[in-house]
Amino acid sequence: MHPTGETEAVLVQILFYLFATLLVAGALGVITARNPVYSVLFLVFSFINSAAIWLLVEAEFLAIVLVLVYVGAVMVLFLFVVMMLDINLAEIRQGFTRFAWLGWITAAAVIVEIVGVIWGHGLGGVDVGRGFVSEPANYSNTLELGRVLYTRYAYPFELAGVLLVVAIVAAIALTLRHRPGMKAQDVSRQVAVRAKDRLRVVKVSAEKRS
Amino acid sequence: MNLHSIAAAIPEIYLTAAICLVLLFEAFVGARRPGATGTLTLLVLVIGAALTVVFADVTHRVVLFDGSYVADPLAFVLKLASFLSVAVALLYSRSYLQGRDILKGEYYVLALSALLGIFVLISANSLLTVYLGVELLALSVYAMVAFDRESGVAAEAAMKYFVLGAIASGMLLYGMSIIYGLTGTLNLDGIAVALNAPNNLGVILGLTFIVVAVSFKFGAVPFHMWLPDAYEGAPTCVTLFIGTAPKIAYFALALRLLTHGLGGATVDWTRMLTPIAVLTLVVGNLVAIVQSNIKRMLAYSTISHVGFILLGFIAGTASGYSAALYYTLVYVLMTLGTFGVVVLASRKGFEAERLEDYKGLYRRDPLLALAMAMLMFSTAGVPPFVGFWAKLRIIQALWETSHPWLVIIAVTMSVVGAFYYLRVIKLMYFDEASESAPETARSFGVRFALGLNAAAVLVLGVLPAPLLDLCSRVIH
Amino acid sequence: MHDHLLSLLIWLPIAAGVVVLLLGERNIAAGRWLSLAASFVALALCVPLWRDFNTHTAAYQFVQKAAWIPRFHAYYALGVDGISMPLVVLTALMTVPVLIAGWQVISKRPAQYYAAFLIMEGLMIGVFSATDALLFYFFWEAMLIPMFLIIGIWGGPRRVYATIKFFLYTFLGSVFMLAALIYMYVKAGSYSISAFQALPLTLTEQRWIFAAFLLAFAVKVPMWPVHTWLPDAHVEAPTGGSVILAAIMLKMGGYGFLRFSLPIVPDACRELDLLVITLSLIAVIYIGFVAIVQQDMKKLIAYSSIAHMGFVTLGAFLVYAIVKATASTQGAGMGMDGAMVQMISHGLISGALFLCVGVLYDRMHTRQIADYGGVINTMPVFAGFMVLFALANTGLPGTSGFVGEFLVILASFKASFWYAALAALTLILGASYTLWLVKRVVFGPVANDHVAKLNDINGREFLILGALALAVLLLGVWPEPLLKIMEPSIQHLVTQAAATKIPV
Amino acid sequence: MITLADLLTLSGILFALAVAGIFLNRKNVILLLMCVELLLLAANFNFIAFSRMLGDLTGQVFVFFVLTVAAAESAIGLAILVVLFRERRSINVEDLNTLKG
Amino acid sequence: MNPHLLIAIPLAPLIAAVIAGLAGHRIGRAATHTLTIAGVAIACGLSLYVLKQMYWDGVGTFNGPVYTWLVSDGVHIQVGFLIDRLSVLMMSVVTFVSLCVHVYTIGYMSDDPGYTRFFSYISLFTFAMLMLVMANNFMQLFFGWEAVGMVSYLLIGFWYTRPSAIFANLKAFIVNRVGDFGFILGIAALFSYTHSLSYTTAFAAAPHIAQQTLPVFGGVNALTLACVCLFIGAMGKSAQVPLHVWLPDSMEGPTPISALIHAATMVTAGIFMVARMSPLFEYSNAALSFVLVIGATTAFFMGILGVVNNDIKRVIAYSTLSQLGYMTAALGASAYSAAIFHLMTHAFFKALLFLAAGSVIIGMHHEQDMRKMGGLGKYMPITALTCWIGGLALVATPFFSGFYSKDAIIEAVGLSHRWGSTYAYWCVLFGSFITSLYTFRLLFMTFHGEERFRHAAADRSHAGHEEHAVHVPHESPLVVTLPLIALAIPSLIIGYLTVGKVLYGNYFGSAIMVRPQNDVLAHLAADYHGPLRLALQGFAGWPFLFALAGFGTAWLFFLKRPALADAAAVKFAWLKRILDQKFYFDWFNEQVIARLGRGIGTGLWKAGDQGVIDGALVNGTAASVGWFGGVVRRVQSGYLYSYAFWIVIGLAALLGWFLVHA
Repeated sequence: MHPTGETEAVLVQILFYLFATLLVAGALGVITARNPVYSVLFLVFSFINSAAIWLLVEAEFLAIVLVLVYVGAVMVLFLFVVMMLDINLAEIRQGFTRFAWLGWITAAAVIVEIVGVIWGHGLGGVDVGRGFVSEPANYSNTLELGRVLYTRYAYPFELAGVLLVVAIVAAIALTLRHRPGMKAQDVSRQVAVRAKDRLRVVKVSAEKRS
Repeated sequence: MNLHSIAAAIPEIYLTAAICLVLLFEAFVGARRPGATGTLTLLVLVIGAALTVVFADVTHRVVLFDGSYVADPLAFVLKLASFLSVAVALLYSRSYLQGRDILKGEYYVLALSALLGIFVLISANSLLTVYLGVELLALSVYAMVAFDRESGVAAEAAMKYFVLGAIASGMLLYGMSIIYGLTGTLNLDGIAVALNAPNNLGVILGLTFIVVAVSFKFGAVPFHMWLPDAYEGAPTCVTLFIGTAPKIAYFALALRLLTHGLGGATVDWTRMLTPIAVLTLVVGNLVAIVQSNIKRMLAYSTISHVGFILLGFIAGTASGYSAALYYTLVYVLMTLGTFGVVVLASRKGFEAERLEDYKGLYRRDPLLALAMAMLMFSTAGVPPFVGFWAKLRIIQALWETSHPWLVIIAVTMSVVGAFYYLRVIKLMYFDEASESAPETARSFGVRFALGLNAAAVLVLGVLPAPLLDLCSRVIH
Repeated sequence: MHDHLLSLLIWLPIAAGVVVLLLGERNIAAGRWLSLAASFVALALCVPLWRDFNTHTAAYQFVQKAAWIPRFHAYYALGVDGISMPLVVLTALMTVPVLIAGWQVISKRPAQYYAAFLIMEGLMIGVFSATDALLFYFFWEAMLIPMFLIIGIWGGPRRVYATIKFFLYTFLGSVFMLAALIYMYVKAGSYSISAFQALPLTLTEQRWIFAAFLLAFAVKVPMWPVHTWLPDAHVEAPTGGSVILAAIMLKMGGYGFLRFSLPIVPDACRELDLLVITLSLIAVIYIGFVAIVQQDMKKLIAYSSIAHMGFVTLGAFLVYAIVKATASTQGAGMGMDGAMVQMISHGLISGALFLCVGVLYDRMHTRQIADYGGVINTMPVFAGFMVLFALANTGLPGTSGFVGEFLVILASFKASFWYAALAALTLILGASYTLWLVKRVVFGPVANDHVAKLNDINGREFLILGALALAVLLLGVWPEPLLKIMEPSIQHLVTQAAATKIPV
Repeated sequence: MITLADLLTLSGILFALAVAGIFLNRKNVILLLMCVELLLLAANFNFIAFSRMLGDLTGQVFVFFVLTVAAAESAIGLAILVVLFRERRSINVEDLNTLKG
Repeated sequence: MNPHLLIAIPLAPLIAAVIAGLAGHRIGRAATHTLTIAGVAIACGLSLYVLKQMYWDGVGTFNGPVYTWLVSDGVHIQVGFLIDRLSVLMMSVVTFVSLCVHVYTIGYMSDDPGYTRFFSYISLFTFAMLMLVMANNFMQLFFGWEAVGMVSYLLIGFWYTRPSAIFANLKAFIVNRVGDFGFILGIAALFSYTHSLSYTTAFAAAPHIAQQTLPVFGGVNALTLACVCLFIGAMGKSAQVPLHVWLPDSMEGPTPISALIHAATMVTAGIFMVARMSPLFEYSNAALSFVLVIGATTAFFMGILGVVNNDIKRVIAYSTLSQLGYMTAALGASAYSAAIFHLMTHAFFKALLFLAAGSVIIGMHHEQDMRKMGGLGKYMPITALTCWIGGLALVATPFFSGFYSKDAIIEAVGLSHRWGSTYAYWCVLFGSFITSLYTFRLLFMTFHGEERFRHAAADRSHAGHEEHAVHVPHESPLVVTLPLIALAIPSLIIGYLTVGKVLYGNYFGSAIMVRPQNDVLAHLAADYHGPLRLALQGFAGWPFLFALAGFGTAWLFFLKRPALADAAAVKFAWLKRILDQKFYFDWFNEQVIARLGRGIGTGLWKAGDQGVIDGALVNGTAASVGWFGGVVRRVQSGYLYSYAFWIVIGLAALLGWFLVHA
């Protein structure tokens, strides 16, 4: 998508505001929904809108990854857990206490502070009003990322690998349970078994004669 | 890129390999021989330390992996200290794990991955590696806190730690993104060059998020609230773990990120840290007084020590940073001992967690009590123990940079702090033992290690010059 | 030998203490004798110290200097002058009776008891002989630990409250001093006390440092109103603890004033001398009155200690008032001499009095005055000692208690009639509380069956009380040998205190 | 035309909403985990915005890693949640208060 | 003069005292008293030898150091002796009386378990008194001053099981300390101007000091202040009003002590001191007026109390007070020689009276109440006779020793023109009536009239002690009567023999300094024509007439018609109550001063130390720290959202603050 003229620029802008509004609405939905399942779905919605915005600013690879990884995997995991945990929905009521207004004020204050710096002071001297310059037509975001990921960022990449291993190990260590009496096949034990484990040679002493 | 060129990164590479090795060992041997993995891990750590000494003892700054990794004398010292600290922590933990049927290989894998996270932080030279290090360490530690699956409080502690930690990560990221936007680079050297504008609003915006995240990791008030809960809820051996080596990593985090990368904004972040440090000192000490659980008390004590470490950073000079480094190392040494005692004093079915459980410990186990008394005096900052020099160095750094009020607050709070350390000694030495308290752990090796630990606190206190010297040397 | 004499004095008792500790409670017999031997050796080491001391110079003697923390210019630097040497000797001297006094009495963890006192002896000598401020502080604080344990383990019923109060009080005082010392190090680039003394400081700086020092030393002395730890600590401490506390530890406050406050921040002292003098006089009078009504023997003696230490601080700070009143430093040295002699003398007398109370306590297990009466009937020899020390405590001429008070009163009159008049009230108050105590405890008919069953002191007790009595009398009859040692250092101190250090 | 300020503002709002979601929610722990995801999303927006504006790919690389980490984090978070639920039979935030003081 | 010989004088009793004290119970009683008596005898002999040397051989004044006590700030404080005619006279008196008392003690204390201790004490006292007298500097003077007080303390409380005795000794010490408070201030005042403690320097500087003004009480003359302060010391030691209260109570001590310390020697230390300091006092008329008024007041009012008391020793004690008042008044009138002369004569006759009283007490089996005596003269003739001699000397009967000294004092006070001298004159004059009254009352009630001890015995037997028959008093043994006789002789004749020399013959020379305008004795000396004529004149003098009146009154009330005394007591009940209460001095001290002291102490302790400092400040701080910790602790509520909230609050606050302030 190459905004070549004013119209396209305006169109992009309209689309951006649309997705942005939907994104904020989705985020609000996440934190206000009474049912956790709704929350997850609102979150999915937010992610999709985000992906759309990322597409608008030409971060295509990440937009796709966001949808694939998040919506496809992580959110499913969330849903799975929500369902699995068999939560009594009657109990899960969205409760804002009487100090909620304080929370909203604080959140608003943070927004005002951040936005104030951005709009009021141009982030301390950055030209924040500048639009994005489009990449040339033959530019491949994915290719460029691929180029650096395994060269310049080999070290972080390896670390990310370890991180995932840790996540796996941790998740298994925390949740895997050997229920006593559960009948299941343990392949590693079958493979690792040795004759001496199974066969016991009993040496019977000869009967003594008195 | 040959072996020679990446020799400085041998510790990390080795550790990654070791994680795989331990994981495999656990899968094939561990199930049959509980404890073997632990022994292997200790061996791994010893070999790792040896390799570090051989390869990573660089005399000058070495930057690798396209600028995202740095090895310097400071990193060498910190890594060696981390090795040592993790090894000692695991040594102390063993009987504890055994007694609670959680002596599983995964524990050691997680410990090693946490150590790797620590190393990554120590050697981080880019915002990206900083972030990955933080996460690697944090994720491992979350899992360790929840490791005792039979314990509800542990799960609660892990949950709280996790959620709050994630918020902090988010803030760290947010701050990093703004710094990145302002400088156009993730490399800390690059940032240091590009960012040299104090009082820039954009920098302050990003910086605040980063300062909050760093403060959170340290456990500084008001971002400390995860810490007491995590310390109390976690199995004691995990508390021992998270109370020690990670502090080295967080020190490195602050040093690399704030003093190096954001060195141009030193004026800003020192001013931000000042109220945080003061609050930390005050709240940590005051709340520790009213605790009845020793782990929680020590958690608040940790918070108060964090206040001191932050004071070193507030000084904003090399002397201050080296003071903070010294304080951190000393703190780790002392905490290893104190939580070591807590671990050893516990038995299955008798978690020596309440302060009353230490009544008359002297009668039951003089060695343990003596070690604890020495450690408590040291933690309180009384000579001839090493904790005294740590406080002295901080105060010195504050004077060098003319912070009289901080000095006054610091010394006043160290007096308040002395009270609850003394209370532990009082319980052990002056009170009579309760009938129900069982025997303490009597494993010779562990006790020997604990003895060494306590002795180190004394020896380094009487002859503080080498360590002080080292800490000053590795920080320019 | 002389280069290492002070080191020996410090480390020999500590080493012996550690050995006793290692020998453990099972080998307590050996431990006891070893402790005693060590304390006697330390005392014997004081002989060359005294004999070979050059009484014509104010410089440090028996100096030893070794690198300690080269990066921070802190040295293991030892040395004594006329101010510290007598205190070193006093320390070595008072440890011996303390150890003997605990001989059969301490049955709970005796090895640790002996070890604690030996270690403390070494640390205390370290305090007096350190010429490096950091080393001084190192010993100064480290000493709290054994004392904390002594009171806490072997103390009376409220020992925990007392010992924690003691520790925190003194700790609070000293940390501010530490802050001040470090500040001066940052300015001077050295921890040497001499360097501090030579360091120019503005008046504002001096005021702050003065305040820090005041807090540290005032707590230790102790001065009103930071004295309330002392009665509690004394009452609860075992006899030996009380003796060391009164005889040596209080002196560290006085020593600190002489070694640190006056020469390092003379201008602040000049400005704020009235504060110290007022507090000293309050100590003499207020505490004197409070002592009168005490019901507990140890508390009474503890309060009396505070009152007597008031003379030390008074004498030390008279110099400015004297200069103001007479435009000359003549007489200032006498005040400081008086302060020093008072410290030594109070060390002997209060130590002896606490030993006396200990003798009674060992037999009756009560310190309440009301539980006694007519002790002289059953313990005539003891009563003789008790009356002697009590009279010495009232500052009777011929005993050491007189010398210091006399000199201080003489000097204080030069400063102001009122100082002298208020200080001299101690003659009345001191006699009142001390002799009323004697009247109620020692004299009178046998008060009860317990008193009737008392046995007079044994040879061990006779030995220590006799030795102290001898010292008290000797010092009272002929204090010149002591004064001779101090004189050059005191004169030097007067010069330092009267000078100004404000940079022009 | 989308400006840098637009994106940054959006991320700021997201950030604040995520944080607010964490401390306004009083009932459900899962919701906290979701808010954390929102939080990371906000940061990612910043990275992408700056990356694009600076013409520097590094920011996008960072986002790539953040996504990886976020996935791992979710896994561990959910694992802890499962442990918690097994022990407490509840994931109510209000019930997570045995540790305090 | 040989300094070694001088050193031996105080040292001999000291060594004896130390040996007796430390080893007395081992070497035995006989050895102890032999030793101590030998020690005092050596001191006495040597003193007399020195007296002879100085008086007859014309050896000059000795003033030299023995050893340097200390050197502080360039000030050499030395122990040293100043031996002149004043000190040698005192030394002789002290050692002689002491010797008598030593001997007397053998008998008096023969059945006391503290026999050796007692000898040790009195020898020690002799040493201390000699140090005081022989001192050539203020430090040593103060040493002796306090040391005699200390021995006095020990001796009053000698019978330590008696509550009254240990009360009395505490009281004595503390009241003396009040005096010493002034004394040491006086010393310090002098020191601050001379920077020396030696007498010579101080005396030389007196005219100079008299020019100085001290900025206290709105500016006072420095010398006046110093002298008044010194005299306050003397008031304590010599029991002048209002610091006299300890002396009557000190009679709780054994009688030899009353004689030695509380009559003859220690209590006169104040008199001696002022006389010794005459070069100072002479330059301050104000101080001398103060001395004069105090002395005269004591002389008259304390004598009155002797009239109503029934304890034989206390009557003598009040008499001592009164006589000390006379001496003090003499000092105040600049008649130092008269004071010292009276001191000497008084030492003999008062010691005699005390020892005689002691003899009576022995004879009465330790009964001291005169109402239970009477008619003892025929059982104890030697005692009665010697006691009469002492009594007559006391009332200044012409030819007796007391006459020469006391008459001179009254005359001198009369001649003085100092402020307060008129009042003083009337006091001392009426004092002679009072003296006579109580003296003869004592003599009559004790030795004459009805034998009341028989009633007392009867009362006892009624109370169930049938086995106690009437104790018929008996004469005391030789060791008791011998000293009586030995003292009676000087009481009788010493005045006659020495008045010419000591009082009017410029015996003291430079030892006592009187400025010409103050020299009242010079006027008297002009009229002096030998002792005989003086005595004869005395019969016509007012003092004698007053004394005669006193005799008559005593005869009437206490011998002839004792009922009259009782009637008077009823009629003047208010007066009697005041007198019984001893002018309420004791009441005031015990009920007001002591109570106030304890009240202040309790108040400061409970309210100040325990309430404010410990309670509010120390424990209050600790408690508030703990309280604050408890409050802060509650912020850690355990709820995740609150934790998160705090993080965000922290973030928002930091951001807000630094964005605004950047």
